[in-house]
Amino acid sequence: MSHAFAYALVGAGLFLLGLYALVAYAHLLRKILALNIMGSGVFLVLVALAKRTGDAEPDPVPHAMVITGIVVAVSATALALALMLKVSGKTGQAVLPGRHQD
Amino acid sequence: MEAILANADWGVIVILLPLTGGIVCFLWPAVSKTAGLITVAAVVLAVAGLGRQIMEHGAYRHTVGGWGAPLGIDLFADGLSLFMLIMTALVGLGISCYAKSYFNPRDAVWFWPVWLFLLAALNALFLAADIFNLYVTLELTGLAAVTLTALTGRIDALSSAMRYLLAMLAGSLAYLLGVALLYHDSGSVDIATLAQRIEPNATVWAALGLMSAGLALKTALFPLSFWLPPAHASAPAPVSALLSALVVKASFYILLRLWLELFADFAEGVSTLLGLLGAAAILWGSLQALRQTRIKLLVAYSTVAQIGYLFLVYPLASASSGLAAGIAAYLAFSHALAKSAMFLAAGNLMRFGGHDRIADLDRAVQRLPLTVSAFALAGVSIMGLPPSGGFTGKWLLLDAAMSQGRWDLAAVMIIGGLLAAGYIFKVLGYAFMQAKEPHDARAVPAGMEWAALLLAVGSILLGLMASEIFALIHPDLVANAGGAVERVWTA
Amino acid sequence: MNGSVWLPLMVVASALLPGLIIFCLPEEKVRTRTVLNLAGAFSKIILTGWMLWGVYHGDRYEMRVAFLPELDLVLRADSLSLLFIALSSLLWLLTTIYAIGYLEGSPHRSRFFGFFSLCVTSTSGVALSGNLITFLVFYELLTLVTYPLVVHRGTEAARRAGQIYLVYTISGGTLLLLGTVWLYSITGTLEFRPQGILYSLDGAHYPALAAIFALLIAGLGVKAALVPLHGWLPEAMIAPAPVSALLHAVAVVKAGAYGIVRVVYDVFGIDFAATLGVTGPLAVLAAVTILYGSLRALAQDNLKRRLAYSTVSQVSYITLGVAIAGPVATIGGVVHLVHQGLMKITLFFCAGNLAETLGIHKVHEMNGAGRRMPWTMAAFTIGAFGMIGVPPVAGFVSKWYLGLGALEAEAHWVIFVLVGSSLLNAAYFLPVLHRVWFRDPPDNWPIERDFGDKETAWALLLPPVITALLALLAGLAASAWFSPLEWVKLIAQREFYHL
Amino acid sequence: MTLTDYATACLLILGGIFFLAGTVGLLRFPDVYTRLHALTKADNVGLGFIMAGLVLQAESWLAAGKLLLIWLLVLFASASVSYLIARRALNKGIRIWM
Amino acid sequence: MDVIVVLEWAFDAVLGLGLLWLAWRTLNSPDLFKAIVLFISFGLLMALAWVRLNAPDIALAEAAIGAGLTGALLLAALARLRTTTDNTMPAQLPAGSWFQRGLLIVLLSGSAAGLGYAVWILPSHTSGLSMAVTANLDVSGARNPVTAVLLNFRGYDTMLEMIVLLLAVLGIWSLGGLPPRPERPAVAVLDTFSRFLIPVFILAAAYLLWVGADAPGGAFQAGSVLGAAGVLLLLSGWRPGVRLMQWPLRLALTIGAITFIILGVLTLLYEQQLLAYPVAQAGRMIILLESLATVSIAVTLAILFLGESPDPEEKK
Repeated sequence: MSHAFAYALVGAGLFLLGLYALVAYAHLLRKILALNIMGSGVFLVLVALAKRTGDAEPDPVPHAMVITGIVVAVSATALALALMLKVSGKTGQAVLPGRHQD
Repeated sequence: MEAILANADWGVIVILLPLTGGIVCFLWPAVSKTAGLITVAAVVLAVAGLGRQIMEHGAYRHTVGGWGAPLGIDLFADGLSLFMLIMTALVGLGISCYAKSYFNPRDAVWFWPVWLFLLAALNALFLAADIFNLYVTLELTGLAAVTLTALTGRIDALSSAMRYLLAMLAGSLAYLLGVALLYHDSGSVDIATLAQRIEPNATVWAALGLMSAGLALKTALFPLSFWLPPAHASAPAPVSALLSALVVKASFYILLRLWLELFADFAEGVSTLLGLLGAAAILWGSLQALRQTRIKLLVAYSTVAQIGYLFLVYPLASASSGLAAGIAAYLAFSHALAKSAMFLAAGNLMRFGGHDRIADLDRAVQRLPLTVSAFALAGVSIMGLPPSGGFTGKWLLLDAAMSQGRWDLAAVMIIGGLLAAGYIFKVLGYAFMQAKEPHDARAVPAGMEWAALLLAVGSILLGLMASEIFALIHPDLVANAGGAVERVWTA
Repeated sequence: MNGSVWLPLMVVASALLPGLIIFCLPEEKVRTRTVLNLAGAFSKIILTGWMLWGVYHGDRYEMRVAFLPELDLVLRADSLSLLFIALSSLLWLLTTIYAIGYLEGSPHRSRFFGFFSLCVTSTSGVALSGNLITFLVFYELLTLVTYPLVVHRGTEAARRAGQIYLVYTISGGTLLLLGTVWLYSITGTLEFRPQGILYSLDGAHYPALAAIFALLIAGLGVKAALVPLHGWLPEAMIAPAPVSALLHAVAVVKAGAYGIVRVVYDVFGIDFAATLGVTGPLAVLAAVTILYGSLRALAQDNLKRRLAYSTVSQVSYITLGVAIAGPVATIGGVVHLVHQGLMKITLFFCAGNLAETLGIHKVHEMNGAGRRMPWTMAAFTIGAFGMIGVPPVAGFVSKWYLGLGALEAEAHWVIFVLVGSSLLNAAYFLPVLHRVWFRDPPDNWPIERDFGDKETAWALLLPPVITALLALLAGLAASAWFSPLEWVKLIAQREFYHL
Repeated sequence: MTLTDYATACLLILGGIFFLAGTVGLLRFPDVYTRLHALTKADNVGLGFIMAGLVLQAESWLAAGKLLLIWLLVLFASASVSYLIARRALNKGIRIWM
Repeated sequence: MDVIVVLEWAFDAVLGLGLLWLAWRTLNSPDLFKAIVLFISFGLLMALAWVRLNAPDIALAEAAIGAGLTGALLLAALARLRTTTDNTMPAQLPAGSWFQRGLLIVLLSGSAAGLGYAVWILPSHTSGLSMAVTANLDVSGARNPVTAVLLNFRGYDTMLEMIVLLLAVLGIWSLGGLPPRPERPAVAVLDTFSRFLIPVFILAAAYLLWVGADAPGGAFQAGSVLGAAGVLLLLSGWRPGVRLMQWPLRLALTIGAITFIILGVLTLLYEQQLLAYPVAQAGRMIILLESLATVSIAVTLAILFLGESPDPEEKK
């Protein structure tokens, strides 16, 4: 059942892709999208590797964890979107002012 | 009555109490202030009860749902967790007393429920023995902290809360990916079980890297500290105090715990790296603090520097990890007391003068003596001058560094202390002076002044109680996975 | 036995408690504050007397509290600490009286006297420290509580001076900390013991120990104003006169010198230090400081600055005496701890009186001041003669024993230093005395405050006169049983002949 | 393979062709209205064929009923949504391709 | 058989590459609206992946929450964003210089190699905790293992989860709520559509909830379907009355957490363990918890979508 590994690798790829976009793009909506994609990648790793049970049913514990994770993700996304709208409402731009990365 | 108190399951109660309190505050906003204060006070008592049980019977373990790890989730508290719980309860109580007078009714309605949920999350985090459960508590902590940061609704607060949230989520996801790898490598998310099964291989190394990076981001270890100064500087004063004193300690605690129980044996290279970053944080944070012209930013950068001290224990831990954990916890506690006092004092100064420009403090020494005393006493601890918690912590760290011949680390600590003296006295010096254009001042409620002062006095007294505290975090009480199960004790 | 545990603590508390209460007093409660101050000062004198009596008869007073893991805070009264304590209690009382007069009617007195008391608390702690960590704690505390006194006036100049003061003292404290931790990591103990704690150590540690010695002396040398670490002392002149008096005669500078004595005798042990070869460089450093301070004093027109440079020079006599490493020189150095205190505080009180009463700050304004303020200037003259080393004032006794000690230790070059410094002392004090007594007063003084038929307020006049008389007495009755000299001989016996 | 299996296969392939055509249309048609047309073909007819194919394989009437319900639901939803999209496009002033 | 295996592989490969491609396009497309639409497609493809991984519970949750609700949230946010921001700034503005991005790419490529290797060397066969779950399934009160884990074995996580949801609402409300979405004229078809669909949604939610104990489904899936019904209602112009927005709403938001806490306290008192259900009652307790949690989840999701503060004065 090595396609479990293939999906896990896709998951790792999604995580890194999201991480890249999170850092590389300034627009907040894009950063939020990037976080969601990172999350999906992590979930994919969790669940894909749970399928290494041979012919038996996959390990249900990571499944439960991912359901928990999806709920966290939607809550965080909602809060992040609200904050983004507030920031853009005040500045007229959906980017963070003055990058403090120095 | 005595029997009930002795047998009550205080570990669970310290989680359920603030959860209930938060919901009560949410359902009846009118009583949120009273309910909030009562809850926090009750949590202090419950932590005391838990402390008594741990002192008498050894480490605490509670199998939630009765399943037991690795299938179920365990709650676990040893001396180290207890110490963090005590820190949270006491500092939380001080900040709550301050917040009582600080917030206007509009903000108070939101502050209290969110703060109580944050308290519940922190308590749950310090009691967790399960790396996935830690993820959930981390997320709770992060969301609550971000909400509190944005409470004023001003533009600087909003954008720093936004940045804070993005950093928190990225950190959590990195941590979660690490959890995923560890689980699939060892088949458990229970720390004690993992400790028995874990063997250094590429998967564990990747998990170690991801979890450390995620937690370092959440703890604002340099250079991942970009989000901290704006967030801590723009939040309302009691929130800044909570963030600096408690929230950054939460992720640090997880890292420390994972290190102690899982990674210390094989990851010396990484601990060197963590120590290096800690040293860089001390220097960079202190220099930045010295450059600031506003008190709150100064104090926030000081937090970046002080976090650096916490990470110096990693390279020193090889000789005795129990002692190193004790030093780290002690440093964390003294920083929590001192930094909360400082932020609260800064809040008083802002309330008083309407601004926090250092050069315009305008005779605050005479006009706000308690607040300036609080700032000064807390400053003593931050500078690491005796007698204070900061001094004792720095002494222990220096002693460890010198005994192991780590002159580089010792030098960084010394320089950090000098720079800290520089930025603390920068504020104090101006507090004695008269501003060029004296401006009118607003009254500061006495409760706010006293809350800051008491926390600051606490940071001094902590320095005189080091032996008692080290008895509490004694290696016997700090679990290392193998022996943990034997010392299981449930009510 | 029961009393013996608590006595050292009570000595410290006798200054601490009044200080804490004074902080809480409202500004206008002048009488309560005065009563508290004096009660504290008197009770400290009584407690000190009690301990002196006990120690003289061989009692031990020691108090231990757990502080760090395996390190206690120790307060212990031995003969050396009592010498310092006795000096500080006496001068605290006089300075308090002086400060009450000096600050009458000025703002923020609660804060001033509060920190003043804390300053004395820390000094007592420094004096009574039974190990290096306790010493370190009180030494740093002293830095912190003197800062508000230095910046007391709240001007930009005061803030600058405070900043300079801190840069020096905190760096010094840091070096001391570094040395202490290093020492601890080698020895595992920091107790003060006669003969020191190091003689049994392996020779492999000697280079490290020499480095530690350098660190400790550098840390202490900042407060003791050893060249080149003296820069803060002239700047701190911005502080009010009682503060200067306290800094120069009782607290800060003395704490540094006292620390050097402790480190050389009770941490390293004089014999071991000599073996290690660190006393020679220390003596040279002290000699350089003595000459440099005097030379700089020559060029100062500001009276308090001139006195400050004089302090730089005079305090190093103590270090010099210790570093010469012989019993006689030790007597000369350690007794100078007391003698210099008495003389220098007199001079600062007088300088303060001139400033307060006539508005005089500069040397060139002092013409004829002796006629206007004869008592003050008489006291000043005694102090100045003592500094020069004119018999029978106390300063002569110190220099005499230093000279004898140098001959005994065959360090002949020290004689030249002593002679040279005495000539320089004369060169910067005698012209002042000439102006004061033999020149005509100006038509009007910069400011003149009226005190009726007295030359100045009682509270300002009494302290310098008393300290001048004490300085005279310490010289005249040097061989009496109650003199500082006799007490110091006792100390030297215990150090050198292991009694 | 039985006769029902062959029938299923045929229906599924037919459904697949419709989906393919619909997708090509979605990608290649010139404007939103024509694209909607292509999409609804795929949804309605393509899904219909596939459902029919699956119904033949259903083990019980209940399962077959459920499959039918799904189809009806999708029909209803896609009709409403296509209407909403077209209406919004018209309101925004997107011209019909001629 | 071989054909099937090849087909499976081909399908998995297409799906995996499709996921990566869609993710890349989502993050990279210059138009934000397109990016969101691509993200929703990405979510649907994820649901397909979950099915391929024998995770129907997650597939349901992903389709409803991950793609559906998150997509709705994103689109609503974009609509509001366009009323507040100037559109002159390109949405794609990269942060940092080219050098920094290059460095980042190098770093991430290294991480990708490391991470890939870390995944690759994992043992190809392991059962994780599935044995333990199976062994205890009979006494857990649920026959669907995922439900058993969520509500029983790791019910404590789920309890904290309810607070996470609540905190998101608190966070948005404490910001003073969101600006109202641009008004659109009511549409008759949408109205009818909702009227017809909402009962279907409720029915589906009830079914998912009920079946959750034994088969894929459960509180989160049911809650999200119900929440979607709420979103549909809100989209078609319905607004809860002011009175409904106060106490009843707050109670509905917290009822899931309250139930957890009450059950927690009861089990602590009678079983000495937090959330340790007596075996005989376990099934009933799980159903109770799930139903009330469903209410909270549904209301929370709908409120997150609405985004307006309950207090009329708060609307700044």
